[in-house]
Amino acid sequence: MKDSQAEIIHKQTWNEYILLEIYSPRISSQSQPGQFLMIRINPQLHPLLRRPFSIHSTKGSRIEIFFQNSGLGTSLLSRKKIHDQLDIIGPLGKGFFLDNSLREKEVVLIGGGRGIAPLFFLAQSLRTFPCGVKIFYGGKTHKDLPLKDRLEEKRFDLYCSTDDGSYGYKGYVSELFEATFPSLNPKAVFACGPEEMMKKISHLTQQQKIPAQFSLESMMGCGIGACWGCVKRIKKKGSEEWIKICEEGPVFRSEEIVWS
Amino acid sequence: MKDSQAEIIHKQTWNEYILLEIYSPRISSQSQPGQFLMIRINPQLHPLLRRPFSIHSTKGSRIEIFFQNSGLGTSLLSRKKIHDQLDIIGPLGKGFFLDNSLREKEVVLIGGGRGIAPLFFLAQSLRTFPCGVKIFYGGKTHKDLPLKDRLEEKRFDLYCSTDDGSYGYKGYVSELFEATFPSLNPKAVFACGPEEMMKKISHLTQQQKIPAQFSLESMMGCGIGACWGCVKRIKKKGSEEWIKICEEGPVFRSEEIVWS
Amino acid sequence: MKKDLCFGPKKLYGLKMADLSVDLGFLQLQNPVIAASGTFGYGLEFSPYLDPNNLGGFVVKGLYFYPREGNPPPRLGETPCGILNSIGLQGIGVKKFVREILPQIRKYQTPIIINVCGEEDQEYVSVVEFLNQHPGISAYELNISCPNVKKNGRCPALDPQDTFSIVRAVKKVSSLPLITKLSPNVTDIVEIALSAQQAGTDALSLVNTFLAMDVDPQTRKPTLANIYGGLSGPAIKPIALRMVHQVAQNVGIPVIGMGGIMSGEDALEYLIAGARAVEVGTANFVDPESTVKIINQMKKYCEQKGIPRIESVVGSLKI
Amino acid sequence: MKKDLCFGPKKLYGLKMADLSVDLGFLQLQNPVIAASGTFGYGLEFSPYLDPNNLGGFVVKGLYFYPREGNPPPRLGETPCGILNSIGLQGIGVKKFVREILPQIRKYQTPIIINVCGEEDQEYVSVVEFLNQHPGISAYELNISCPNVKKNGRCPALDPQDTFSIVRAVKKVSSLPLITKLSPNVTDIVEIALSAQQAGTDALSLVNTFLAMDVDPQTRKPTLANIYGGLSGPAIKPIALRMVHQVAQNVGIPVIGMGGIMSGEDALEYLIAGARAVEVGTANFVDPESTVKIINQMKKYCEQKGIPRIESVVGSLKI
Ligand SMILES: Cc1cc2nc3c(=O)[nH]c(=O)nc-3n(C[C@H](O)[C@H](O)[C@H](O)COP(=O)(O)OP(=O)(O)OC[C@H]3O[C@@H](n4cnc5c(N)ncnc54)[C@H](O)[C@@H]3O)c2cc1C
Ligand SMILES: Cc1cc2nc3c(=O)[nH]c(=O)nc-3n(C[C@H](O)[C@H](O)[C@H](O)COP(=O)(O)OP(=O)(O)OC[C@H]3O[C@@H](n4cnc5c(N)ncnc54)[C@H](O)[C@@H]3O)c2cc1C
Ligand SMILES: Cc1cc2nc3c(=O)[nH]c(=O)nc-3n(C[C@H](O)[C@H](O)[C@H](O)COP(=O)(O)O)c2cc1C
Ligand SMILES: Cc1cc2nc3c(=O)[nH]c(=O)nc-3n(C[C@H](O)[C@H](O)[C@H](O)COP(=O)(O)O)c2cc1C
Ligand code: FES
Ligand code: FES
Repeated sequence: MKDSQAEIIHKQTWNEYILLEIYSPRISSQSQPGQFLMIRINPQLHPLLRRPFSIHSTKGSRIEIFFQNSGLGTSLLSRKKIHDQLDIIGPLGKGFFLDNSLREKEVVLIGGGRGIAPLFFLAQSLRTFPCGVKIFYGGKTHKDLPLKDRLEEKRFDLYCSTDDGSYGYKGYVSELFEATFPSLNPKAVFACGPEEMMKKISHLTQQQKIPAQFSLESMMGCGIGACWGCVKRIKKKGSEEWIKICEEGPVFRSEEIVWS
Repeated sequence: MKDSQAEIIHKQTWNEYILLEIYSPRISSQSQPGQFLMIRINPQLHPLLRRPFSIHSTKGSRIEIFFQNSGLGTSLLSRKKIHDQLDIIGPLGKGFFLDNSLREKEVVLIGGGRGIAPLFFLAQSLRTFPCGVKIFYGGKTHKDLPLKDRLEEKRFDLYCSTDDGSYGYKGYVSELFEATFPSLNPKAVFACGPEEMMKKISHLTQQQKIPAQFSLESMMGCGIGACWGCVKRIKKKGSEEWIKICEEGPVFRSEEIVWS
Repeated sequence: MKKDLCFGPKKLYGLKMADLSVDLGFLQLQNPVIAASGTFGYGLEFSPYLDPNNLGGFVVKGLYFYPREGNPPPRLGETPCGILNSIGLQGIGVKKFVREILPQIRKYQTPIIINVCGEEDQEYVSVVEFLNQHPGISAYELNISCPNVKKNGRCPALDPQDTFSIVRAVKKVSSLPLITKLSPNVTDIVEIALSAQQAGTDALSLVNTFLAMDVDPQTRKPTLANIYGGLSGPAIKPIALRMVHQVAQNVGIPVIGMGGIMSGEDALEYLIAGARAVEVGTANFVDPESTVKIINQMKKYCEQKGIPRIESVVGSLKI
Repeated sequence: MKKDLCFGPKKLYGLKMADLSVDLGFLQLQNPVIAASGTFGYGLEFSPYLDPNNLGGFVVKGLYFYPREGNPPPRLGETPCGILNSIGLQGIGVKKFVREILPQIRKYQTPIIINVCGEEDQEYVSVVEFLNQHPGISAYELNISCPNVKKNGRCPALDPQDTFSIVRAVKKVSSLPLITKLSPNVTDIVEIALSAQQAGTDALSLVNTFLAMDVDPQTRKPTLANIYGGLSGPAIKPIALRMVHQVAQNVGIPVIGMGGIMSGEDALEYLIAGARAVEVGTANFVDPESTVKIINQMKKYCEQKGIPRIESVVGSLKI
């Protein structure tokens, strides 16, 4: 499904991180945490492909995306202004799997850098599930934690780390999680971020026999299962296959993912 | 010479016609009527080439361009806003040839459609030359004469035509010129517009033995004489050659031009 | 640059609906726009965005006899006005296709064309022999031009002899019309086209992707795990259009043109250059509604220009 | 898409200036960036925008023995991320060049390379024999690959034999190093490259433009009066880069890469793929300061990555 003229309603910028609030009652009402959108940056032919962005939140007839300016497409998107219109396909993919066994239990969400994007939507949903939600949020430096205040405002239990120690724990967020883990005893872990970070968390949670889900990234051509470009190695009934993450993901369970 | 951050100071729009006032003391001080600029529309790679525009006027530290939205480049340019910056090369080419024998004489300027662009700068220069300036201005319909009011305000003798008769003389501006000609007795004619129009005026003025100059258009790759893309058939010392109009034009005398 | 702006809304008084149908001889298409192989999935993926019944036809993703793993990722890269892919024809194989997909797409009125692949001549023949038995297919498109399967992009379409022998072998067993899909990675596309014609193909489609590569200077790694891949999209249009023009002037069978078609105007350029129909590939990723928009833009073009039948546009280049 | 953004200002403490010089064996360049033939005029046109002494070198517009009219206009068209040209090598001929231009450009410290053209093998030989007598030239670039001169883009670089014979003939008379410029319009670029190497060329440059066409659907006319022309610019970069990689892996002489280089990162991609130097063409039209900007961007890249000598980047593709 497509909204070819979804209007930007609000915009917030922290250095290279941008939060856009977009008017789209349809997408807002149909979205699940973990699903994503394919956004056409401009009608010219360069850049050509749409860019994938997680749904960061839904509120009423609006949705939000949160992204990092990290190349041509995101830099053009970051220059959009309020009232500009976007051409959006979505919601796409399958979201996080929420299991009734999690009700009233403690869960942990771990976001590295822009990987926090899908977790905010998830956190809000889990809270009303209800679950007890703890959020781990890591970045290179304190400037890479722009959503810290927002998460605190919403009164989520927040654990921050920075690689350089400029805010919170000094080190990787996976290390902070590992260090904090004994005192948490979560029933499930949900993570999104750099591949190395997710891989570490996957090992850790598998050791501890805690179910974990990861939102994967891959270069996407279409987002709708037609190009077979976005594959990751996934275990299916015992055997490994290249699976399209736009269609069967982007969220997969720890035990399904063959980390490279 | 290049101004890579020339700021748009003012903008005026009439349907598909746009007037931009741009801050560039350097270009303003160096420009002659009939010269042109090569403007890079945006830093992306599509559209790739710069687009040529005549200098419409200079005022103090500012210049103006006047253009018609007629394709991808001009449509993107027409969406620029005040304070946006343009990357401009110029002034380029040779302007109109102003001869002392014209002082205190009557001259006629004929502009068809967007061809009026370079003639406004010329008209203002000629007035202080001084010359008596009559301007013929033709378009398809009254909407194609957006500069009519401005030219009247500046108190130029103005003769308008429209193909459909919705304003002024009904017919081509070359016909209006032909019909009016006997009462004018100009010492020189300067014209810019569609090739067919210029060709007719060239024949007419040659019959009447009146010197005429034309500002030609051609697809331009570089604007600086390096690509040899912009050639027109020009008579040079008796023989015909493909001459680069960006370098030796865009203005040529009637007797030099081999009309196709 | 031509502008899609020309297709803006205009009141059209007294103009009849343009007839967009084109006749390939062996197949009548309601309009010249076919979704290209590998960019339209198995024909089901686009149903949230358009009704496949409105298309001239669609070609399913390349099918080998056996299922295929495809290449490791990254399989995609973006280049200026183009995309680079090395999917490597990952696919479900012909048996699963007939079992799971064909029954679902057979219901469409629009012609279904199967993109036939093989490691060796024999595999192409097996695919066709197997599919011959299953109704619901309108034609085969013989993919002898995929640059993503063998090393350095080798494929039969690079050589006139190889082309002749595979086309001949498949034509012999095929119970359906055969379209042979050519590679642009050749010195003389006309020579290959004539070989395929001589071997009995019913039509030609061109072009497949250009063998290409991209490098990330930050990591010094190729963008694609496979190093080389196929370039498609608007970047290649001028080269593909030249090849279609050359081939159409030299063969006596219908030519289906493709490469970088993003708009009705692009599609019309191919028709004017001599193609009887077009395929639309990469555009489906950029906008899943592309094919339908292109058809509508072609219709508007005909109506605005007072062209009653689009077939009259074919080969009408003014020189 | 890689970003030029990476080249943003960064304080560089304690880093020595990177050494950008590259050695072609027969010629030492102060940096790897050469302005490409046909896009840099005769070397004088750009002096308002840059100092040619800062370049690695420049190649003048293709020279025939006799002056040439060139093709009728329109000679240029713009396509997605590319331009199409059919200049047809309009030029002043070698005698007028030596009389009027060479004395003016000889003063530059930077190597001047002459792009040598001919209708027949004999004309190439005549150009070289004539120029041999005039000091101030560093090398010849043998243009056997212009698609805009003969019908359907024919040129010697499409055939290994033709390539061999012309390179051999010119090499025999040349008193300067010889760079042979290859065409991308071939099935197997390595075969042609090996032919030229065997015939004795000192280096290879690739690619020249791709034979292409464009049509205006409104008028149904080709964009170029000549119908076909040469495609250049960012659109072709992925194909050209692949060819440079293939050739560099298979020959024992230096390769100069080109096609769509717009930024320092683009140039680095060619070096990483195996080119020892690059030529920059179309970018000169888009921004006359391109070559100098590209050199500065390459310098910054080396400094930021701590690469003391750019030669170490050549062929460093990580596979
Ligand atoms: C399912 C999914 C959800 C995502 N959600 C978010 C999000 O919420 N916030 C956020 O900041 N980022 C998100 N990303 C990443 C985001 O899509 C890329 O950062 C963006 O596409 C980069 O585009 P660019 O033009 O700025 O960068 P480029 O200059 O094009 O490239 C920079 C990097 O981005 C990658 N990239 C480029 N195009 C794509 C594409 N079409 N698909 C995937 N990767 C691409 C390239 O491989 C390259 O490594 C998500 C990615 C996926 C797959
Ligand atoms: C010396 C000169 C001065 C000009 N001055 C003015 C002016 O003051 N006001 C004005 O409205 N127009 C002027 N033009 C015409 C203007 O440059 C074109 O209208 C503009 O380039 C079209 O670009 P586009 O992208 O909008 O159109 P496109 O969609 O690219 O093409 C539309 C038409 O414009 C032509 N065109 C495209 N690019 C170029 C180019 N680089 N050079 C020349 N023609 C091109 C094409 O041949 C095509 O026919 C001038 C042209 C020249 C050569
Ligand atoms: C991701 C992708 C997958 C493709 N898969 C196939 C295929 O399976 N069989 C085939 O014949 N062509 C395949 N192609 C080539 C297209 O059908 C088409 O020939 C090419 O992309 C040029 O058209 P375009 O520029 O409109 O995309 C593929 C192209 C892309 C981009
Ligand atoms: C307008 C134009 C003129 C050219 N003239 C020549 C020429 O005279 N001799 C030559 O060898 N190559 C010529 N070329 C090809 C370029 O030198 C270069 O090989 C090609 O454009 C690819 O590089 P680019 O993409 O950086 O432009 C010309 C290219 C253009 C665009
Ligand atoms: S992005 Fe195209 S199949 Fe997933
Ligand atoms: S525009 Fe390049 S020479 Fe005139």
